[in-house]
Amino acid sequence: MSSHNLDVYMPILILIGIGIALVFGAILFGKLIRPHNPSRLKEQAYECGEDPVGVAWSNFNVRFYVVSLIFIIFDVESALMFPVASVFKKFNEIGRGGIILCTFIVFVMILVSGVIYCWRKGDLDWVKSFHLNLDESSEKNTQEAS
Amino acid sequence: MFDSVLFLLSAILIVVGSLGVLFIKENIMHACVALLTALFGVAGAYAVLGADFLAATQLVVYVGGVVILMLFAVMLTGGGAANENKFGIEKIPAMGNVKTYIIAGVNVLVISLVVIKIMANVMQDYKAVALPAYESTVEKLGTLLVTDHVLAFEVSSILLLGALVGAAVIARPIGSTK
Amino acid sequence: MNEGLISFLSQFDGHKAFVKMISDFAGTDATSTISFFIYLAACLAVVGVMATIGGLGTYAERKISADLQARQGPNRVGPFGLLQMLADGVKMILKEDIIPSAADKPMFIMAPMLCIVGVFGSLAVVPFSSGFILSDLNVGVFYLLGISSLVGVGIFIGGYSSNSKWSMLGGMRGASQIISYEIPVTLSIIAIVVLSGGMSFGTLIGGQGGFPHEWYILHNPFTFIAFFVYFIGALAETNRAPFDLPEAESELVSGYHTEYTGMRFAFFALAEYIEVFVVCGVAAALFFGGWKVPFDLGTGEAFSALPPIIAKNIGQILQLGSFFTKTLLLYYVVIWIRWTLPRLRVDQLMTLCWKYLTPIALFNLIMIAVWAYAFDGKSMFELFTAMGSGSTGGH
Amino acid sequence: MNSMYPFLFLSFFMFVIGLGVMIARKNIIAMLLGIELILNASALNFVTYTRFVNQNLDGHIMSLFIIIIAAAEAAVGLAIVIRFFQVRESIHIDDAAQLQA
Repeated sequence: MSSHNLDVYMPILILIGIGIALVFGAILFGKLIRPHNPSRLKEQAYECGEDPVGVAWSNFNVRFYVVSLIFIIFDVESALMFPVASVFKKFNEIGRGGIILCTFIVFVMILVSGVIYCWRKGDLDWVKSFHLNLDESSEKNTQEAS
Repeated sequence: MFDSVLFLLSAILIVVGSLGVLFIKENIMHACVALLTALFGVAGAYAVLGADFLAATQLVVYVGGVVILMLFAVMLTGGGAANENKFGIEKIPAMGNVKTYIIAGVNVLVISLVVIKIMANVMQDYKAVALPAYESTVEKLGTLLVTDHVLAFEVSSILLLGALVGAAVIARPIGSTK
Repeated sequence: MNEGLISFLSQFDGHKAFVKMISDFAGTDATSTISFFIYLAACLAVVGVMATIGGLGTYAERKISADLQARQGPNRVGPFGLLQMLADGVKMILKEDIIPSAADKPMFIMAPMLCIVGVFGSLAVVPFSSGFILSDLNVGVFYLLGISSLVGVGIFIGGYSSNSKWSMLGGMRGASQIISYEIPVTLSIIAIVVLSGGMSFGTLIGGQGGFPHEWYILHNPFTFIAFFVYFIGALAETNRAPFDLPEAESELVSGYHTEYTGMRFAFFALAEYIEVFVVCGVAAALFFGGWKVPFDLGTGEAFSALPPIIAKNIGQILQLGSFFTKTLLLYYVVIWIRWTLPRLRVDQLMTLCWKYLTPIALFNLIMIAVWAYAFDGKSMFELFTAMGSGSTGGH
Repeated sequence: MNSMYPFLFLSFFMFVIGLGVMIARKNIIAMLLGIELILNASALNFVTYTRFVNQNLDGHIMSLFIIIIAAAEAAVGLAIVIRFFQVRESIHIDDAAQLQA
């Protein structure tokens, strides 16, 4: 009977298979009935009617990376918090909830201190230059002078 | 029977994805997607091994987190266009050439022989035991995390704090730290 | 270890007899094979229903927006314009399929597929009723979070592969928005997991009751806040207005699917509408009691006069009705919000996520854990009734 | 699956490929991809031995922490790569002969 329990993963595979088949099937089916007359202008990237200049794969601002960095730390912490959260009730019923609560709060607080650091340092500000102008204008002036 | 099917599918994903990471040379973005494939396969292998929580963790952390982080990092470093050595000293393209692949092949061969030898020695003493039935690992993992491994649980939080602060300091835009 | 469709079906003698018959006929144990075909039929049914709901979503979107703006909306194709979605589908499939010559072709083809796979994969754990849930994984919610993050990868790759500046900006914004708002959503879900003591949807819904005061949203004041955090985060994760920055028409043309035409674009849209349904369904399951029906009508025990198989199925239908009512009401609210609120700016979006929702969600999480510890997981109403009976007992 | 050898072979394969990627590639991000493969191979090994050898869940805990460490490593490593790119405008490992920002 041990193999039967894996059957619960069947719907996932079937649904993923259906998804892939649907995408390819619809596009292949559409190939039979839709027009196909490409031209150079059609295949150009849309840039409001102008000829596109250069490639779009240029450098982006680092703030995107900082956001995703904080995200991944939270994501990993959530992977640790989920099993602890799901045994919280069980431990609470046998009277050991306090210990888990303390563990949990310490864990979250360490995480929060990191977020507070990033907040204070302005990593969570999307428009940082604006704040720099307001708060540290004197410092910025010296930078420009140097 | 279904466990064999699931294992075969995940094995195919792992093999194809790993080979993709090794051999896709044109574009680092494609290599990232190949890594995504391999990691998906690893999640499937965890499911076959009865580690349901780890399979879900693999999906959450890698598919949603690490791969997106890598895609972002590729975009932030020129979208895979920066394949050339800037200084051109050695003239080795960033994605490798025949010479580096030959060196890698020789190294891998030597190391894999050593690993196989060690594994064969260990496996001599292995006796098959009855396999446990598939059951939920979440409660057991949670219990272990707050009883036996509670120190590791808390210390990992500090590790992540360090990673967060360190990476934020390193990646901060240059203008704001000068 | 896991409940689901098959374990529901195997309560009935007919299923057992059928399995035994096929097994005897084939000479081997055919349970897995039969399960496969049952799952296949169920998955096709779910996908069909979901595609219809996705199509009706576009129709409802237009009708409701027309109502809100005192217009007519689609009214030519079929009764009340109901067949508009079929007309749209025919239009989409007849459109020319253009792949930009500068695009990254394999990635361009793969991006809509990733979105569709992510959304369809998350359908496997959506709890339609106590019997009709495709597979009640014991890591249900967590799995859903993981598989639906494929949508973010799909959006990013769609933006990247088009090699157009609009698409690239839309894709970067979309991916960073989706991952940012996943944090408050995850934290709210963890808070509910603390209360229910399990990650499977069976456990999560099992801890609630049929009446509003037994739902987790009214369990205590912090879950009430957690629902709004979850709902705002879910809106942003599905790129719905007021968080539709990745496809903001007025600044980014059409965002990450600027270069997509015909069916490929249709798959992005379909994925978005089904994902809205999924997050609404999860909200209904986590906070509004899911498929629970008042007076325990859903178990079918109230109809004990009827044969048990019919009574059970009536109960299932009532549960389906309950789930779909709650979910579609939330769906309506989502559309309503879209046509009511103006779009946010990027920096406002990030400020809302990181400086408001995430701290609130963290605070909520800790306070819900403290509540569960201090009051042994009792809800506000249980405490009130206990207080009432305690005071009357004291007198 | 009743045998542990397919899993061990898979993880061995991933480890070897990851090693090959790390040696053959000169792009720092590609090398980080190789490190991810190696870490996943080791985590898969832990889970395999948990199921087939001793059946207590310490191996799962170990794999969980490997996943966490891999995520932290990716975050810090990619941050270094981005910083390096800002300074040198290159992500070639040979340009990183002296890592002074």
